[in-house]
Amino acid sequence: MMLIPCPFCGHRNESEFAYGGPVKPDRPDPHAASDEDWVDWLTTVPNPLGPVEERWWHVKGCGTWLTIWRDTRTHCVVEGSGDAG
Amino acid sequence: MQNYSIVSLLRHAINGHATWAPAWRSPPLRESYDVVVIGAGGHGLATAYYLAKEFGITDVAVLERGWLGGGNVARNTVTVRSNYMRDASIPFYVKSVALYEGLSDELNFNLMHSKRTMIDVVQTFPKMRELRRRQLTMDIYGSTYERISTEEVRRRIPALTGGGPGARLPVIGGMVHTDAGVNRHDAVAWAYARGADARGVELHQQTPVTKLLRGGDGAVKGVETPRGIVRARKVAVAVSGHTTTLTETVGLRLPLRTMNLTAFVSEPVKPLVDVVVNCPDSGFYFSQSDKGEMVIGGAPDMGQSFRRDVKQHVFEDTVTAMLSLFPSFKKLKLLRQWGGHVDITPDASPIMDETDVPGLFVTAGWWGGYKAIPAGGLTLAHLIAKGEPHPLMAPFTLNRFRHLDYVMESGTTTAR
Amino acid sequence: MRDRRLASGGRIDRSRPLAFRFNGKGYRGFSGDTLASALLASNVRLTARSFKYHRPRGIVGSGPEEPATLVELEGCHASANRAATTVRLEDGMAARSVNCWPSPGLDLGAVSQLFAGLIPAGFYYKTFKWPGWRLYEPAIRRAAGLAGAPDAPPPDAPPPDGHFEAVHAHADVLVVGAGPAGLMAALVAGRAGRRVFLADERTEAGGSLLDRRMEIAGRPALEWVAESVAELTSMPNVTHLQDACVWAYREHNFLMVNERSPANPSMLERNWRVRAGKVILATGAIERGLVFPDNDRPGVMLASAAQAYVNRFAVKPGERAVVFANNDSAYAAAADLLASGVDVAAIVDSRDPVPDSARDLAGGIPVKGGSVVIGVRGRRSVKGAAVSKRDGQGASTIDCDLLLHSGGWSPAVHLFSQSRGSLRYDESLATFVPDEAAQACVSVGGASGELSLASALRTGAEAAAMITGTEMPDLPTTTGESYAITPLWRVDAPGAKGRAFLDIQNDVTVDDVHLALREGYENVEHVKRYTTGGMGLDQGKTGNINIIGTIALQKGVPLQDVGTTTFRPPYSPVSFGAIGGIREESVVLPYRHTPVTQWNLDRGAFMYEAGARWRRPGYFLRGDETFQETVNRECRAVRECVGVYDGSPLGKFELKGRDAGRFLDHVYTNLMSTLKPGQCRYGLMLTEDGLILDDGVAMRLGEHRWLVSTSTAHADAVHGHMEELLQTQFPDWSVHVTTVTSQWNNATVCGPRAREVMAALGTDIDLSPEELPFMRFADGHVAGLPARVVRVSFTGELSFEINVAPRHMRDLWEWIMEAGAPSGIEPVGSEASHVLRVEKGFLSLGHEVDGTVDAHDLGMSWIMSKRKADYVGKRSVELRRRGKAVRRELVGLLPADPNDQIPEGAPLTPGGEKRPSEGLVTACVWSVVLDRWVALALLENGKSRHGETVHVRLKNATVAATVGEPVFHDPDGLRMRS
Amino acid sequence: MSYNASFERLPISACFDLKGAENALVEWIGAEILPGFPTEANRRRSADGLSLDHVGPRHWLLHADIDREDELNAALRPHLAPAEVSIVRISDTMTTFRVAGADVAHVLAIGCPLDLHETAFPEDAVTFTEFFGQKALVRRCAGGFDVSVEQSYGDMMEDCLTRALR
Repeated sequence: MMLIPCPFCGHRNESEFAYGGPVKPDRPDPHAASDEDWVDWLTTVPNPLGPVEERWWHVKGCGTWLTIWRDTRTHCVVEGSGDAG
Repeated sequence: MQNYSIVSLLRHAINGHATWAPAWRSPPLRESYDVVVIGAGGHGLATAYYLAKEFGITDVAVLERGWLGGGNVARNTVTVRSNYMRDASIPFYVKSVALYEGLSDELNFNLMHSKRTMIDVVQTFPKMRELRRRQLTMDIYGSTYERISTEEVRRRIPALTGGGPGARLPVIGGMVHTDAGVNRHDAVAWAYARGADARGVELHQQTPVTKLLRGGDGAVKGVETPRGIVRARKVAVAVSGHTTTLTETVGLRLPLRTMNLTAFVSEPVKPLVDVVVNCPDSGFYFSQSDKGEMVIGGAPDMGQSFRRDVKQHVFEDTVTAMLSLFPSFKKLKLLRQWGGHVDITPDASPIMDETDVPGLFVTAGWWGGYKAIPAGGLTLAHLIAKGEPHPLMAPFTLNRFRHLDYVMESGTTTAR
Repeated sequence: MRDRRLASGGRIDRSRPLAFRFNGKGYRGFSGDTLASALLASNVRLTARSFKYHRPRGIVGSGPEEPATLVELEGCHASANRAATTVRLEDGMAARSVNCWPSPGLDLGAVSQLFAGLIPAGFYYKTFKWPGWRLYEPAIRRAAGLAGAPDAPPPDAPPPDGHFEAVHAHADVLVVGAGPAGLMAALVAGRAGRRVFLADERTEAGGSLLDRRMEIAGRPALEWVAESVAELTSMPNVTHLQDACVWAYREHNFLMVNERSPANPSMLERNWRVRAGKVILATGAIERGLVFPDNDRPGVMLASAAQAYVNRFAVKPGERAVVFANNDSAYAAAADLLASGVDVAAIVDSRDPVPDSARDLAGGIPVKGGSVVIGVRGRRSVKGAAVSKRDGQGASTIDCDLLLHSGGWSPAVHLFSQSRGSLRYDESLATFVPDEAAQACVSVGGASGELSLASALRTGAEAAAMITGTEMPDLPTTTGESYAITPLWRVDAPGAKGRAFLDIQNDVTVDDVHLALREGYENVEHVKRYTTGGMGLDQGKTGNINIIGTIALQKGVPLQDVGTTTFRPPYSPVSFGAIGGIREESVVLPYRHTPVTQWNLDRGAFMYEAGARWRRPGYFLRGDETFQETVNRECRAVRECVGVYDGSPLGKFELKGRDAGRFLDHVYTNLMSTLKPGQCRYGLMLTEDGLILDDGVAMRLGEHRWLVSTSTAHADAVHGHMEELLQTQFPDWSVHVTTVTSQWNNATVCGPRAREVMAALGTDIDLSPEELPFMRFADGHVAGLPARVVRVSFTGELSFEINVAPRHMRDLWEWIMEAGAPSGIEPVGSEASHVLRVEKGFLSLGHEVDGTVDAHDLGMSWIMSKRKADYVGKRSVELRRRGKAVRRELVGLLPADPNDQIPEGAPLTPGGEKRPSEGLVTACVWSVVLDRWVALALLENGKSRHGETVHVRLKNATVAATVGEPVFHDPDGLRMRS
Repeated sequence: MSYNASFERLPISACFDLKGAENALVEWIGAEILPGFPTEANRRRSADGLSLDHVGPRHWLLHADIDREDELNAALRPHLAPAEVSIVRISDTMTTFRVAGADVAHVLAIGCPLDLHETAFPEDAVTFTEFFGQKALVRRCAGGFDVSVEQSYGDMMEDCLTRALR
């Protein structure tokens, strides 16, 4: 059970949140993107052995969708992609 | 290969078992092989074995970063079954179950395969409807699934004393899958390793692959390890959660996410349950090992993770669900718990294919891949050897995502 | 029976004798005893049989490290597989040895000793293959599994009275272990005003001080312990628990504490989930045994355990002892035994020379340096120790009834390792010690390899002072003891013959490890798995390091390179009940009620889970009706007169803002922004990969106010979807979302006579089809209650969905029943609703949507707006449809025999043959309008196959059915628009 | 009962959900009606029988006794509020349990993972968190805590609290 930093509430237990998955690039323009790019955006997410940027929804708290960097090896919440926590 | 039998055991007992040969050799690592398989887990070892046995390709090296059999094959709940829902999946798992059943003889290694039946304990009508759908589709492929009454469920699982008529989710019946069984996970890895070794495959432990290598033509040409470069025109990646870590070294992105799946065992007690018990509505399953431990699996943690750890709240959900149906387990004690990395695809079905990098094969997305080891190994070996997919693996190619043709085994159970 | 209790001393209360039974015989002990100490006091030596060979075993340790004597407690203390050393003795307790039958003295399973040579490690992998494992398995299963003898109470016997609790706690500093280091740390942190949580697994504080004769500040150490405990008790900021095992160290400094004897008498156990700012691990060290032949005989005991028995429990574990050691600590134990009247015949020390510091402690006991124990005389009880020089010279046997041994001390690094801290091998201590911490924790005292009392106090104080930023306190003086060790991983002197055990619980010997290595199982994890060493209930607390040493010795590599196996939770076994806490019976899963739930229950409604944790009525059985008759009656009421349905669980969200219409256009496949206030529209939401997320209704309440109504099951998913888009993709859009699911309940009055009911209820809303046509709503009053009436229909009949605040719902419901009585109103459950929607061919996400179909397949192309350039899922649906996959399309099926019911989910195959399916039946109901079974199905290219006969394949039959439109009633929708 | 604590289910009270910019809300509602906006996150301000909880970014809950609901509704005019401001009456959406007694902190900790110690959760604190697994609004009251959960979970919460107090 992690402690997740919510920008409004501060650190809260993971069980108050719903996992929102890794942050993808911005949604491509559906009229401009090729089929391949569209499918790639839909199905392929960053899966790093290290810090990953991801979203959580503070559904049982203030309702904020927040973004954190978390190291997938340690589960430490870190500053950014370069911080191996 | 030294033969294993009661007779050989007797013979070796005479001199205090000092004459047993190693189960596999430790040959020097060569510079080049026909095929390199990365990962000496269940799928990697099975692939190497079938390459040698079925297709005569014996110039094979299996490279393992740690110890062989140390991946998910070492940390699962050993359930083998074929009760899937779709035409795409069922025959694959039927084949896998059949291969498992013959494996102890074939590999001369007792996997302790115990075809002991799985009973699904059903607690909601939508789930019952879904399982009935499975039943009739499975029947097309010769996989067994029979509905039984609540009374029969309780007769066959005497410890199931919860879920009565007044319960939050009362038991409404069950489904019996007589093809299901359990076996000894370590033995599966060791038996395939020994079998592959005997046919000439080389097993190299403590040999991490740090990088895949591509030739000028774009095709794979080998791998890099701290022990040196190993060349091969065909490389198969069978490393479960670390698949993307490896494929990204050649710029290949795959639709996989790595997450953590956990399991736990109770203290050993005398035989109490002789079937695999699956409670899909409550979200847990278990079987009792030959040692007497309850081996219990539950819900996954959806977050990406390369850490083998247990989420307390997820674990508690599984435990309470179990206690609601098996209240006498309250006094039973947790003995050990652990996690393993699994990688999951957008449709939660596996990927077995040659990638866009010619000569580079992957077997991945095995979320619960233990039951698939024999068929996964056999079909991947077929693809590597013949260059065309085995009919059983055809639905699981990477191609399917090009048009978002998902093979959805889950996601069918929303309540009306 | 000989009483081995000392006349004075110890931590037992001689004024409180306790009677107990062990393997059917009566004994007595005292308050303060463990089961183990009471058995030793009663001179019970043979207390167990081993797992595999059924060798006789005795008590080896004094705490949770005990590998040999596991018992099953009976009666009100019922519990399986407990180490006798951790069972607090209680009056009337009844225990028996596990793993032997009928008793450890006469164990019929012991015949397996005769075959011992045949069953080395992993023997089962090599045999039992022919003719099949299933033949052997039942016998193996009966032999394995520790507790739970054949005549054990049935598994359905209820657990004893009482309940469990799991509770959250928060601490600035969690101190694990109340030995000298932990107490010191807790004192310093507590005095600094921090919130301290101190947990210790023993029944009283003091740790190793309880077992030894030490002095602190010139007085007996236990006086310091008592004063420290008293001071901690006086601090409101300190929570101090004994008999509380910290069993898991999880991510983000989240630790689990199993309190085994809470004060509340009705509570069996409690589990604390402690979130700690900092963790101080003062878990002490565990003595390991030495590895020599027959080191498992009853009477062979860890030196520290014997020391604990004389000092803590005032029990002489034997009359004449031999001590075998490779380090100094056993000398203090020998001295304590001597002082308690045990005749210590000799100290056999493998070191040569023996350090003077050790000899000084021996106090006249003969010391045999450079010597080892090469064997044990006596099978069911030690009768003597065979001793020789390490080279085998000078062999002799020393008579004794107690053989104590000490292989050195291993820091209890389990929790540190669970926290993902790394370990390093310390040559001077010959053990693994904590290296790099991975979380905010620090190891102190024995747990960090600081094995003297002075350094335990110092490191405990230092850690707490550093964490709290306070001054180091003055440390009291202590009696000193030195510690030096020269590792001896196994006795290999010539003449040392017989089984030398590494894991006593799982019967793993040196030969087993050698066999594993010989066969290629070289990694420490291979050895563990092949031999099962370290996989018992004690998790190898005393034996694992010896396995590592044995591997290192055999392979000729340093221990650091062998490494340890993974330390997995729990540190000690913990009952599932404690983990579950109060979540049992009715509150295992959450449940939700509407104000009508009790009314439903009062009328005998059959209730079941209906998505999103709502308990809803499936049908209202009346008299001796069959299920089908009930459903038919409810359906006919709706089709012929009127029915009422509680639609309260539907998800409802109020959207407000300038961009609300635009936003709805983005999340629904069809156009919503063109609605006028007072209008509503059925809509479909997709996920971005083009799968169906939900269907529901959007209502425009005002220029910038909307109400989105979702299906019950997907309300949370839709809420998350909308908020995610708004907060991450469109942060600039002005849309506020407020959940109002439980601000609006609704009763849906439906059927041709619905207007009569509405009129009888009385309303100020003009319900005429002209003023309030289909897909319109109006606010006003119904039966005098503020209400919103919506004209939507999920049954295909004229429907009025009356929405009121929940505080009015029960009244409204009863008034509807009253007002509707003359029209023959019936309450309608989910089963009838299902029939009614199938007759109309309306979509049910749980039936027709299975992760592959899209709106076109369902005949709903009209809902996929062509006017909108983009909406969630549009691109993906188009892309998917350009693929080659054959589409399965929704059709209606009429079984050739109108009385043939088709199981929902049944496959359609070509000709009904055993071939891959070409579709499946998604729903099949008895239609009250057609008086026959009708079905919906997804069929390959179904839309172009109307009129064809297809075949449902059942297990032993096929059902022929005619394909048609997926609608069986009022295809033009005239009735619901009436 | 072994804990020194008890609970009761309070009658319904008036509650309005306010969303939008603070100044826009003040402008629409009028500063004189509200008890003033709490400046910090998850804090409450009370005056004249009204209290305003700052429960999320640009999100407040206004509470009062139920007999003031109509009066407040007339003052807030939810259906007329400007586009930027969302005002929704949600009185019925929650049901509140008052838990009090010497052991209240322990009883709350059985259901709630949040640190409710006075150093972490002072007198004027209020927040959405978890209680027996469900979203819940927690705040202090005399001698204990008020815990509000989604109304449909009320029976289940009663069930849980009864068990917790054993």
